[in-house]
Amino acid sequence: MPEITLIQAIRETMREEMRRDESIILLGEDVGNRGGVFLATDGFVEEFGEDRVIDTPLAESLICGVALGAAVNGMRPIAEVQFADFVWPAINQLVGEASKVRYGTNGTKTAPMTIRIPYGGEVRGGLYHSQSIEVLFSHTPGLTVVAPSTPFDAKGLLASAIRANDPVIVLEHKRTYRLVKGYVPSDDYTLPLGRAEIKRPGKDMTVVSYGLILHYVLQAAEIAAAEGIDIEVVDLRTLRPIDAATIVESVSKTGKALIVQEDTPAVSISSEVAAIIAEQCFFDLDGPVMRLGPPEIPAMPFSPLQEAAFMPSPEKMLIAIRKLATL
Amino acid sequence: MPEITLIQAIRETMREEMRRDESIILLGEDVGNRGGVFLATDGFVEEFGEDRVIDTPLAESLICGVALGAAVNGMRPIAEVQFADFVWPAINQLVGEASKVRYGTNGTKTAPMTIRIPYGGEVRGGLYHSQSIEVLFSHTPGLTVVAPSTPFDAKGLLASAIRANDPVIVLEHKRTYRLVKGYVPSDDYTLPLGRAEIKRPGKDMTVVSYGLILHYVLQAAEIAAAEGIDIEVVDLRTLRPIDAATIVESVSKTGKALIVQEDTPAVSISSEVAAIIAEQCFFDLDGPVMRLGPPEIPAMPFSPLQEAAFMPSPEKMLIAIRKLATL
Amino acid sequence: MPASKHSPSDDSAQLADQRLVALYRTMVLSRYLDDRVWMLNRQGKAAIAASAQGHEAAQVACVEATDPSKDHYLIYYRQATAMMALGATPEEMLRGFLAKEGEPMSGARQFPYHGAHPRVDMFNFSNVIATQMPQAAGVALSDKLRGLDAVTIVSFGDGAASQGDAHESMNFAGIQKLPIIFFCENNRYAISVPIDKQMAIDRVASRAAGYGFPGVSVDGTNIQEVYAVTKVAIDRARNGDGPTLIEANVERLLPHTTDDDHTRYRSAEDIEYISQRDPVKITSAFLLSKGLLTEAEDEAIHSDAKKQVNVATATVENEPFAGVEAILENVTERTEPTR
Amino acid sequence: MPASKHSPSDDSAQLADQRLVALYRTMVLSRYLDDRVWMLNRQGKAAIAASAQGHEAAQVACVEATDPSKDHYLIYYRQATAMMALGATPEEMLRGFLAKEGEPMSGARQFPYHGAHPRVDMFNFSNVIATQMPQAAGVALSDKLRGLDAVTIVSFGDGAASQGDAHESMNFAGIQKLPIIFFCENNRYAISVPIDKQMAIDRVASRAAGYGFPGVSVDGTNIQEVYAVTKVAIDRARNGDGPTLIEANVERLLPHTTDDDHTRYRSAEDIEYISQRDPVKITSAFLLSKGLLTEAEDEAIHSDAKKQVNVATATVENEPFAGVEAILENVTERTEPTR
Ligand SMILES: Cc1ncc(C[n+]2csc(CCOP(=O)(O)OP(=O)(O)O)c2C)c(N)n1
Ligand SMILES: Cc1ncc(C[n+]2csc(CCOP(=O)(O)OP(=O)(O)O)c2C)c(N)n1
Ligand SMILES: [Mg+2]
Ligand SMILES: [Mg+2]
Repeated sequence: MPEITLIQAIRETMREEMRRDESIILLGEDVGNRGGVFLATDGFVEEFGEDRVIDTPLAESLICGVALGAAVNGMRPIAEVQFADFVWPAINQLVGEASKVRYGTNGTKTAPMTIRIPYGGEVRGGLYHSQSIEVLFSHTPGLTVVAPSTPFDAKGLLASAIRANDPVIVLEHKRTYRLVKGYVPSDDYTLPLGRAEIKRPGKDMTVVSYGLILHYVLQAAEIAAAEGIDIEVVDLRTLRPIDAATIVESVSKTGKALIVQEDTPAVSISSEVAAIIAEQCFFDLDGPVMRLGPPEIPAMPFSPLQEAAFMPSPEKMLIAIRKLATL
Repeated sequence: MPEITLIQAIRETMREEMRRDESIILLGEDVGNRGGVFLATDGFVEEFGEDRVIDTPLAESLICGVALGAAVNGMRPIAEVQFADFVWPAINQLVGEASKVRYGTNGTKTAPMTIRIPYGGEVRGGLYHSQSIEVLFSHTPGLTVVAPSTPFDAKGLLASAIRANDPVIVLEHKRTYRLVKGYVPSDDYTLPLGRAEIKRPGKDMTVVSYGLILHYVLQAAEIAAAEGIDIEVVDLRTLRPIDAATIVESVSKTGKALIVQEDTPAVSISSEVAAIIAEQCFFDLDGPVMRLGPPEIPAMPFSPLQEAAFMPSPEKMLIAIRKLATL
Repeated sequence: MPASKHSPSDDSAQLADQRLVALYRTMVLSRYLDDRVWMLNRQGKAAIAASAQGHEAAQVACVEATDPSKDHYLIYYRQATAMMALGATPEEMLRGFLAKEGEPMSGARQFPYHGAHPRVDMFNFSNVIATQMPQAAGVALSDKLRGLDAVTIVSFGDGAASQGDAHESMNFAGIQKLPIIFFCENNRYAISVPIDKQMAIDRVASRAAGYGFPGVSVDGTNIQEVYAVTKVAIDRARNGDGPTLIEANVERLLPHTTDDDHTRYRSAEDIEYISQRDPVKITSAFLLSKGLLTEAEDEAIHSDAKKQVNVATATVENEPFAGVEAILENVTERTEPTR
Repeated sequence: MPASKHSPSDDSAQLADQRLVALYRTMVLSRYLDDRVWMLNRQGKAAIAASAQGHEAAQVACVEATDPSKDHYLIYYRQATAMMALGATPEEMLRGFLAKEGEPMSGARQFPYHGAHPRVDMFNFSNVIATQMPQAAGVALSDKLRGLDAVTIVSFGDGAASQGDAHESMNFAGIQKLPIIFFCENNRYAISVPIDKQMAIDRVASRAAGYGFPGVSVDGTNIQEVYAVTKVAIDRARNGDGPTLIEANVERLLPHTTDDDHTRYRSAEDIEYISQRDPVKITSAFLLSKGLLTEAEDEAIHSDAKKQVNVATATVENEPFAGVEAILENVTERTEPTR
C-alpha cells in the first residue's frame, strides 16, 4: 500500500463516506467544478452531482447555517470553510447556534454536521491565510474539535466526525496537506473522538502538541535523543474534549512537560494543557511546566523572514527542551 | 459622596468623556431614545443629539464595522453590543479586523474604539442572555479586554478604554450593574490597562477571579477567615493582557492558588492563570493549582434551580478552599 | 418582481367561514394567555415575556395556510399565537414562562418559546435575531434534495431584516428556488428603533426583487388577506416555484417585553393609533358584521378562553421548577468528561 | 429606483481627451506590471498574485472621478490598477509581491495590496471579503458628522455582494444618506463560482432599490461610461444626496490568482469570449479610432511601460526581504508583555 498525503486521506475518506451514506452532502465555496481550493473535493461533483456537492455563494454564515438546518432536518452535511481566517462570519451559527442545538432542545433536535476548516501557516499566507482559530471552538461545550496530524489520523477522525450525531469541527493544517505522507489502510475504520495518542514513547520529558508542529516536535525529539534526552510526544488529536487522562499519565511518568503550539499562547490550548498538568500532576512534577509558541502578535506575517521568526521551529524547541532537562 | 451602582458609574463616565471629547460618538441598538436596554445611555440623545448617539439597525457586524471605520477616520466611537450573546455576528469585525489594524498597516492606521459588552448571568437570562464571551477576545493579540468588578474600577477602566488608541473590549457583568455599589470619586481619573488588583490581602491562599464572581469570592473569604484560612483575593480586572506579575507575586507568597470563574473552564481565563502559575511559581507552590467553574455545558440554563446549579457560589468555593487548605 | 399589494382572486385562497371563527378563537385564547403571563411577570413569577398582542391575526392566518403534518416552522420569540395555532397548549406555554418541570420545548433550559416542540416541527434554537433564516434555508434545501413535499416557514421581525443572515438566506433561497416562505412580521419597531432608522425604503417586501422571487406586503390585521397571500406562496413553494417574502404589517400593542417601557420612545398619538389596529377587535367586528358570530358567541369565546387560562394557571403554578437532574445531559451524544 | 443603464448626458461628466490618454497609460503600465508579477510567481519569487487584468478601465475611470486629496478608498485585492492610478509606483507594488524591506502598505506583513498607503487614504485591512464595506460606512459617517467634504469609495467583487456585510452596510448607508460609492467590479465569478450560483437576478445594481438609493450598471470596459456614472455618483455624494451603487461589468482575464487554473471551471468559449473584452485592447482601439493616439504613440506607451517595469524589477529584486526587527511592534500602542 503506497503512502498518501493528508489531503488525499481527507478526499478519499469523504468519498467513501459519501458512497456509503446518501444523506451526506457537501457545501462550500468552490467545492464543485473547482474541486475546492485545496482540491479536497476534486472529482466529487462529477461523481455525486450538483445536488450533493453544492457551490454556495460567498457567505460563511450562510454555509454553516444551511448546514445546520439540513443537519437538523435529517441530512449529514459536510461544510467546507475555505480558510480558517474566513470562519469568523460563521461563528454565530457554529458557536452561538450549532453547539446548543441538542442542549437547547433537551435532545429533541440534533445537528450531525461536520465543518472542515483548513488552518495554520508556514504557507506564505500572511496575516489572513495563516491563522490558528482553535481556541473558541475548543472552549465551547457542545462542539467537538479534532486536529489530525497524520493521514492515518485524518481518515479515522474525519470518518468519526461525519458519523457523529453532533457538530464536529475538523481542523486541517494546510501545510500538512501535501507535506505529510503516511500509510492509510483502505478498509473502513474510525478513531475515537477525545483521545490523544503517544506518537513517541519516552521517559525523561513529555512534549504535548498537535497539527503541523507535532512533526517538528518529533524532529526535535530525535535530536534530543542523540543528546540523551528521551522525549515522550503526546499528539492531542482532539482539542475538545482534551484527553486529560493521557496527558496526566504521561507527565506523571516523565515528571516534566513542555507544550508547543503554532497558535499564540495567551488563553489557548497550551494554557489548558498546562492547567490540567498543574491541577493533576502536582505531586509528580520535577520542574515547571513550560510552554512554547509564537510571539503575541496578531498573526503570522507575510515576509519569509518574519514567517520563520513566528514559527516554533525544532531549534527553538531544543532550547526549551535542554533548559527543562536541566531544571 | 454617595455610593453609586456600577451602571451609574458607566453612564457618568461616558457622559464625562463625551463632554470632554467631541470625537466620541455612541453607536448601538436602542442607545437613543430608549437610553440603552440597561439605561447606560439614559439621557444621552437629549444631551448630545442624534449625531453623536446613533441608533443603528439590528446588525452587530455593522455596528462594530462602522465603529472601526469611524475610529480609523479620526473619531473615538463607543459601540454597545446589547448583550454578549449577540456579539458573535461582530467577531469578524472585532477579532478578524479591528485587532489587526495597527499591526496590519504597520502603524499607519489605528483604531481607537471602545466596545462595551454586557455579559454574564444570574439574571434569569437562560442560554442566550447569560453567556460569558471573554475567551476569544482575551486570546487575540491587538485587543485589550477589561472586566471591572466595582463602580470605581468601571469608571477608571472605561475612561482608559475610551482614551486608548487601540480597540478595547469592556466586559460589564449585567448582574453587577445594579447589585454592586461603591464610592466613585467625581474627579477625572483613569486606571492602567493590564493591571490586576489585590482586593483583599491574605497569606494562606490566593484566589483569582474577576467580574461578578469576585464578590462571591470576597464573601467566601470572610467565611474562610472565620475558619482560620486567610485568603488573598486577586481581581484580574484586565483579561488581556493578564497581569502575570501580580498573580505570581501573590501565589509565590501564599503557595496555594484557586481560580474561580463563571465561564466554563476548558480553554479559558482560568486555564491561562493556572498556566502562568504552573510556569512561574513551581518552586513556591505548596499544593496543586485548583480551578472552580460551572459544569461544561453550553450556557446557563433558565430554570432558577438550574441557574443556581450552574453558578459557582460561595458555598462551592468554600468546599474547594477547605480542601486546598488541607493539601 | 416589485412588491405587490395582493388582491385575493384565487378561490382556493378563501377561508371557510367556520375556520374563520376557529382562528378567532385561537387569537382570543392567545390574548388571554398573554395578559396572564404579563400579570405573572408583574407578580414576580415569570422572568420575562415577549407579547404577541397585535400579531395574532397574521400568525393564525399564516399557520392556517400550511400543513403542520409535514411543514417546518422556524419561529421567533413573538409567536405565541402561531405556537398555539400549531397545537401548543396553555399549560405548555405557561411551563415555559414559569420554568416548570415538563416544559416541552427545552426542559426549561431556555427562555419561553425557545427549543423545539415535540409534536410539530416547530423550533427556535436561540434568541439571536435572524439566525433561524439560514437554518430555514438548510431545512428547505434538504427537503428539496430528497424530493419531499414540505414547505419551510421562517418568521422574523422587521428588525431581523437588517441582519446579514436575512440577506444571505434570501439570496440562497432564490438561487436554489427553495420551498420556503420568509414571513416578516413588521411591527415598525425593533425594540425602540423605528422603521425609518432600520431601512430607507417603505416596504421590507420590496427586498425580494433583489433575490429574484416575489415579495408581498399585506395588512397583518386582516386574517383573510394574510391567509390568501400565504396560501398562494405555499402553493408556489410546493409546486417547486421557489420562495416568497411576505410582509405582514402589524402593530406591537405592548412594549417590547415585560422589561420595556415603550412610552420612552413612542408618542402618545402612536400608542393611541395602534390600539385602533388591534386584530382581535378588528376580527371580532368583522365576524359580527358578517353574521359569522353573535355577540353571545363572542362572549362565550372570551369566557371560555379565560377559563382555559385560569385552569392552566392553577395547574402550572403549583408545579415544581424544572430541576437539575438533567443539567449535564444532552450536551453531546457521548458523555462529556466532567471536572 | 430601479437599476438604470446610464447614458452620459451631463457635460461635466465627460473626460477630456488628454486625460483619456493618461488613463490609458496607467492601464498599460498596470498590465505590464501584472504580467511581470505573474512571471515572478512562476519563477518562485512571488508567493501569490491576484490580477487586475480585465478590470483596468473600470478602475482608472473610477479613480479619475474622485479627489485623492480628500477622498477615501477602501480597496480590495484585485485593484492594482486603481492603486497605481492613485500613485502607487511599480517599485512599491513589487515590494509588496516580493515581501521586500520598505514595502509601504504593511511592512510586508500582509499579502500584496493589503494594509494602508502612506500618501493617499487608500487601505484594505484584511483579505476577508466584504469586511471593508461596513468600515467604509463608518469612514463616510464620520466625515458626514464632521461636515467634511470627502467621499468614500469602497470597491468589491460580485462575490462580496453575497456577504451579510454588503447588505448591512448598504442598508445603513441608505438610512444615513452617507457620502459613499459602492463600487462593484462584477467579473461574473467568485473564484470558480459563476454569477448564477451567486444570485438569482441579473444585475447586482438592482439591489440598491432595496436600500433606497440609485444603482447603475455599466460596461466596465468603457472608460468614458464608467467615468460618467462615477462622476454623477460622486457629485451626488458630495451634495449630501447619499450613496450610489455602481456595478462595473468587467471580465477577469486570468485565473483567480496564480494558485488557480480557470480551465477547470470556465469553458473554452467563455475564455475566448472574455479575451474580446480586454479593456486595454478596447481602449487602445477607441483612442486610435478617435485619433487621440497614433500607432507610434501607442507603441511608445507600451515600451515605456515595459521599461518602467523592467527598471522596477531590477531595483526591487535585489532588495532584502522585509526583516524581523519590527515584528513585535505595532500590536498596540503600549508595549505588549512578551513571554
Ligand atoms: C443578534 C441580536 N441582536 C440583538 C438582540 C436583542 N433584541 C432582541 S429583540 C430585538 C428587536 C427585534 O426587533 P424585530 O426583529 O422587529 O422583532 P419584534 O420584536 O419587533 O417582533 C433586539 C434588538 C438579539 N436578540 N439578537
Ligand atoms: C470571507 C471570505 N471568504 C472566502 C474568501 C476566499 N476568497 C478570496 S477571493 C474569493 C472570491 C471573491 O470573488 P469576488 O468578490 O467576485 O471578487 P473577484 O476575485 O472576482 O474580483 C474568495 C471566495 C475570503 N477571502 N473571504
Ligand atoms: Mg419589529
Ligand atoms: Mg468576481
